[in-house]
Amino acid sequence: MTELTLVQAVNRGLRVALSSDPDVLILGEDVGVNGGVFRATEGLQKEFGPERVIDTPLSETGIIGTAIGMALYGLKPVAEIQFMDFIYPAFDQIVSELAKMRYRSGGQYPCHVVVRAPYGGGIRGGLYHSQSTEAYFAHTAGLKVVIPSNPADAKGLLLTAIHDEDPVIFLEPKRIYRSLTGEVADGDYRVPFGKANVVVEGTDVSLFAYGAMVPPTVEAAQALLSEGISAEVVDLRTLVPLDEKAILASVEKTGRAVVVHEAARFCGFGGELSAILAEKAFYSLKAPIARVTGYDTPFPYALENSYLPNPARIAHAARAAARTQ
Amino acid sequence: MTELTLVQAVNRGLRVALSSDPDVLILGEDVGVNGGVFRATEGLQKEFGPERVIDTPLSETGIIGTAIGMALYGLKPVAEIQFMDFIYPAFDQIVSELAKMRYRSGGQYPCHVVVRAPYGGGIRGGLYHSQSTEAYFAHTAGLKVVIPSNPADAKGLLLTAIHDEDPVIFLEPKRIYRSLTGEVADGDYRVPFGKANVVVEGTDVSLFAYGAMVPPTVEAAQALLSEGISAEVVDLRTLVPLDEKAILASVEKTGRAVVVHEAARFCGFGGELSAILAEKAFYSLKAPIARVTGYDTPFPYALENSYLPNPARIAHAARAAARTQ
Amino acid sequence: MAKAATSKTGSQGSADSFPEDRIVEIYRTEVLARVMDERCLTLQRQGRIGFYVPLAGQEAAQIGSGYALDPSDWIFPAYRELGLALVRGIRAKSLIDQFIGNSADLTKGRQMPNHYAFREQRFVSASSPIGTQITQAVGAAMAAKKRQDPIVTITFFGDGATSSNDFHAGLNFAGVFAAPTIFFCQNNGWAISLPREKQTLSPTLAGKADAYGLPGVVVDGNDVRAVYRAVREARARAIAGDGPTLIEAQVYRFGPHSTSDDPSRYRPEEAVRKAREHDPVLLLQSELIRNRILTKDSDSKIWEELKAEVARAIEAAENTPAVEPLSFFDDVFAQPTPTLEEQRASFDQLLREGVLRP
Amino acid sequence: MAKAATSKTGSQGSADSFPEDRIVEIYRTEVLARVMDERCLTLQRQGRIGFYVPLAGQEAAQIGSGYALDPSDWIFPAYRELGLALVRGIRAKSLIDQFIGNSADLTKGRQMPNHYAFREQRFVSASSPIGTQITQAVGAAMAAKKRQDPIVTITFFGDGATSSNDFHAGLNFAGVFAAPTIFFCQNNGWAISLPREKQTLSPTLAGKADAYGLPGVVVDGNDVRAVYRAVREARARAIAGDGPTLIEAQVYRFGPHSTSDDPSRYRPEEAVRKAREHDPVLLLQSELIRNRILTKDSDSKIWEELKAEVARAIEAAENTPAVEPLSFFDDVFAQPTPTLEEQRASFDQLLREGVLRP
Ligand SMILES: Cc1ncc(C[n+]2csc(CCOP(=O)(O)OP(=O)(O)O)c2C)c(N)n1
Ligand SMILES: Cc1ncc(C[n+]2csc(CCOP(=O)(O)OP(=O)(O)O)c2C)c(N)n1
Ligand SMILES: [Mg+2]
Ligand SMILES: [Mg+2]
Repeated sequence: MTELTLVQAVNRGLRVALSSDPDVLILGEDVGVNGGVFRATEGLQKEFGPERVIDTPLSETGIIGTAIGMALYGLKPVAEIQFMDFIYPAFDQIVSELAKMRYRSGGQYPCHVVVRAPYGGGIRGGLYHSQSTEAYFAHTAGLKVVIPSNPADAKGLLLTAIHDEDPVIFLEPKRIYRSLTGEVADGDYRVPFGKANVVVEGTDVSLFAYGAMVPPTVEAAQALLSEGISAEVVDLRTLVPLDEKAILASVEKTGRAVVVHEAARFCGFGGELSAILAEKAFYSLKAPIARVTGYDTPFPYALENSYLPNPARIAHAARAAARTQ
Repeated sequence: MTELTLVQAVNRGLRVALSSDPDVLILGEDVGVNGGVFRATEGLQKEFGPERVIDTPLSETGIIGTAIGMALYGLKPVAEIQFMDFIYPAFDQIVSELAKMRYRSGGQYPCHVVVRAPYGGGIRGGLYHSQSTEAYFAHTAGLKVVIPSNPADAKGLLLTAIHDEDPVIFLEPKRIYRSLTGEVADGDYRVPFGKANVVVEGTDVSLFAYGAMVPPTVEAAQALLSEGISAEVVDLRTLVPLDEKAILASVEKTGRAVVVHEAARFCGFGGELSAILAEKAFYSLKAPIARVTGYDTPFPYALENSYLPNPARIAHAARAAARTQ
Repeated sequence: MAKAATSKTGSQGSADSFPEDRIVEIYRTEVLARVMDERCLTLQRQGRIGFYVPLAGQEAAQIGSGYALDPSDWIFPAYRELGLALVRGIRAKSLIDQFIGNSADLTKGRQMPNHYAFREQRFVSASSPIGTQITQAVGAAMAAKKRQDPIVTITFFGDGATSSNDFHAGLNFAGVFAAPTIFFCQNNGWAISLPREKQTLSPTLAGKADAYGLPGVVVDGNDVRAVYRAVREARARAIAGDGPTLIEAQVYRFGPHSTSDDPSRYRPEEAVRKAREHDPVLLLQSELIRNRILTKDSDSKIWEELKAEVARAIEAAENTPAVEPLSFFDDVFAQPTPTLEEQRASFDQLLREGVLRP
Repeated sequence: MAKAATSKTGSQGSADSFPEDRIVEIYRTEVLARVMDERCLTLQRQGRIGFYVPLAGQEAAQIGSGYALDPSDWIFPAYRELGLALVRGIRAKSLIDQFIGNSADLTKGRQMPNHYAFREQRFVSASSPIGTQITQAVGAAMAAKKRQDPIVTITFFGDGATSSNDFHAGLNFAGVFAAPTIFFCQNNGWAISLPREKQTLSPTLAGKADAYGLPGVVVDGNDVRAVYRAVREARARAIAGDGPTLIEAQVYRFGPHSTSDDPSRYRPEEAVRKAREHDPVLLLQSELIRNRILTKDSDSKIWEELKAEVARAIEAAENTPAVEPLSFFDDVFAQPTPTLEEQRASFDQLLREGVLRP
């Protein structure tokens, strides 16, 4: 066990994978000599060489297109997109090719690429270094979507991703890359996909969150406790596959749900969660389902703290739900 | 008034716009000499010349990027993407640039481009000539998303789109391009954005649909009527802006909702509708909210009729909702 | 520019000579492609298949390059590469199974006609979006190089695809990483209705290779030997570690873009007539007859034989059962997610309750 | 290749001569850029602005091209074009307002520093995604041409951006439509940590113009006159209807990529020291002193004056009120949708109830 930040845990995960499997390689912009703009790949090129930790030209189209070719050939490429905001030049390769390759070839061509990208706000990044567009990917059949919220999960989910058989969009909450640390087991271990984590148990209201929204949601739950409201916090961990069972179990217990994400609300992932609950937990619900999310504007710079959900907003919504009989 | 197909109505709408406003122009692949692969731009290059109806090289990046530049300069470009499935090479320009231009420039640079694209299944188009990914665009702050379901709306909404001040993603249901006709007024007229259309009034259950899903939903309502179930059919017309008022009014009346779309279910537009209802019509709801949608697979070829919602599936879900007390 | 590029090519690469001993086999393959093309256009008109993309005019380009490859090389095709599939030994029946989308179709009825995938023959899954295979071919080549496998990847695309994002990224990456890839552009003069001259101002497409520091070669795509040699040279260079080559095979698309297209809207029949004077299949036919390698009779026999073979393949494919009604839920992931399992079960129940018919 | 391209250029275009009478003004602008650059790096280190992208080393390239333009020409910048903004008459205070994101910032506190938009000065809104401005500049040029406005558009981008999708599409469209556009590539040797040699195998970036049938020119970006002339020539050609030009100005990025970057991780200080021997600002300074246009004293006065000017601008910008707390809801659309109005109202209520602080 070592006390690590989230980005260090990612780095360790990559290192374990590179060490144990010669088919694993990393490619992206500035991932080699520079060690990644967030240092996620620090030291890896030195250790594993420029053939396995590849600095590419400035083209996300090229990064994902070539990663797909490598995967078809049998390697296990881990592609880094410098910021999630810059994934769009590769969107065609991701949604038209990567997501559909196994399906369209009748299962002949599995195509296992891990696409890592830091996502989310809170680092004064403005419109183009802050976005959370996980809903685009969650809506795309054929992609798995993973968002860890702490160092131990980051490493364990990343190792699961790298050894999975399907394409994985692995989104890293850059806001908490360094702002918190946690105990991380050494060596190889796996956190399974499709298993949510009940971070705080509670009985009055269920709060659903993932990635960088987990810490403020836990904080909100703690504040609520002092008011006598027992909130349960469920960290989804993987949006696809989704742990519907855990979600339904929580709401069957509490009867009230608040969905938290920093992405814009309209057509965001929260809509899907609400819809699942409104269909399958209908008879358990005692209050309207609330969403605490980013607003339906592009991501602002100076006022990013107003844009982002925080413990106060989350607690406010949870309180309203909990007080509804 | 003239009896027209939907694609003819689009053609007439474009013609009216080109005739009445010299700033309007059309660009895209095969839109000129060939008149568009669906004939939506038939005859327009002949009438308005190759400077106003422009055949471009094969690059959606180039089509939308240059259209944005034209719009910044003050023109009103209408860009055609040959199939919605091929919009992704332009996704970066659409979500990073078009959607955010007004906002990021503090209102200095409005950027009014209309992006037309045929969407949806039912023409034996397989994975890449069938998709409905309206949710990607509806989730992107700064874009309006319009989907007509009949010839009269197609023309009237298109003219509203071309004279709007914001970027509009205008999705045309190719499956019903020619399969139905309707009376279409001559000349210029506008169907406003943000006003849903109650196509069938009813009291027992609300069916929400748009685009090519409206006809099968109406058919389902008719079938239900013969069983004594009175279904209301609401055609949303524009997903952004959304006519929340009409949606809530309908469910407040019926207490039951079924959302229909052909896009994949997970994180689709239906999730947003469910979420709005689960939050704001919670106390009116008498039954779980059902979604009748495409499945969470890529779009198949041979079995597309199994994939697509049809009157039987819609009626089945509506019946279950209506029978719930 | 193209000249410079061509000379660059000439100076390198140790190509083997054309396999004259296999010329009849090569010709047969071209004829088989032509016969299938004609039959498939008919099948589509009769509603027996839903769609078809013809290749007439591009047989020598495809078959010449196909013969220049090693069976271990990987092919990243577009949607028009039926001739190439035949070189790889893929049977007419397999192709028609795919056109129909029946239970023997290796793409399991999921893709439109012409969007094949034949893993065993290293013929990678084709998709509709233009150009996307180009970067993929580069990535596979980088992978092969990493594993020190002595193979190349080759990717096929059209003149229109040179405007795609993946063309730009693919050639650039291939250059920077010295990937053993061959970029084979079939310039058939048209991207649906857009003529080559309006696709780009560049005098040749091969000349675009310069922008990536790569050699580019123009070849007469109606000359099966010239195509063969160009690909052999490019392959030798790639295998030697000298990196990729862009080949522009100049051909002409005789037929419509696809069965959904009506070329009379944008090009005069006259242009097609002129191009047909250089019909690659007929050129080889008359050469073989002129050189007494074939007689008119033996040639006719070839055509008859292959027509009969195709007719049998069609019959067999049409008698193959349809795909299994629930199969469209498979292969989204290696293992279905709970969400997919639930959707499959609910669909199955709708079938069993008679709400839906398969 | 670059040579051939350059000669193409030489043969066309009637460029006016460099405005020697404005050389001190030009120098002052370079100095102002340098002074601001240094101050802003400090402001960022002190936490008074959140981020900064320095331009040191690129002053002559930006200011030389800026002077070659007409005020009616449209500029499509990337994020490093502070020098260019100064040529357009944008005040230091306006730039610092944007860096702070205060209520006088024309981008209303929505964008990161350096992502300006100055409509009045035809300085179009910059974004972070690399290359996207390139196709936009082409579209605007097509629009100007359609309206028969005698202007050009010019777009600025880096060596890294030549690998972007928009570079490929933009140059190709500009060629096909003879758009009056100038593609101005500031090759500063680096795309963050990737050196120019690993960005592409092409011997020059200007040479990439060939792939689109366009002229390409390499200029010494430290020579303000050479830059001026290249842009004047390209402008004359564009205005004459002869279409676009790609200019590669060879410069060196002296500082970090941005304040988030640590260049010691990927390049030796030695390389920077050598490059600094060709510092464009110091080159012009010593020339002007050598030629007695300035004295050491009058030069020092210029630096002092401009430092004072920048100090005043910073003070004024820091005393400008913050953006209005609800303003981030504006300008999503021309008119807010009901959804946005509701969100704005609910946010306002959270503020008024004290749940949130502004
Ligand atoms: C990204 C994308 N845009 C548009 C299309 C529609 N489309 C299909 S084929 C085609 C023309 C392709 O021309 P070319 O590359 O020359 O190949 P050819 O069909 O001539 O073999 C177009 C525009 C597409 N399939 N993909
Ligand atoms: C599409 C995209 N990918 C990645 C980035 C991250 N990034 C910011 S600047 C930069 C390098 C740009 O290099 P260059 O074009 O040479 O311009 P320079 O910064 O040297 O002026 C990168 C990779 C980005 N902004 N956009
Ligand atoms: Mg072609
Ligand atoms: Mg650079």
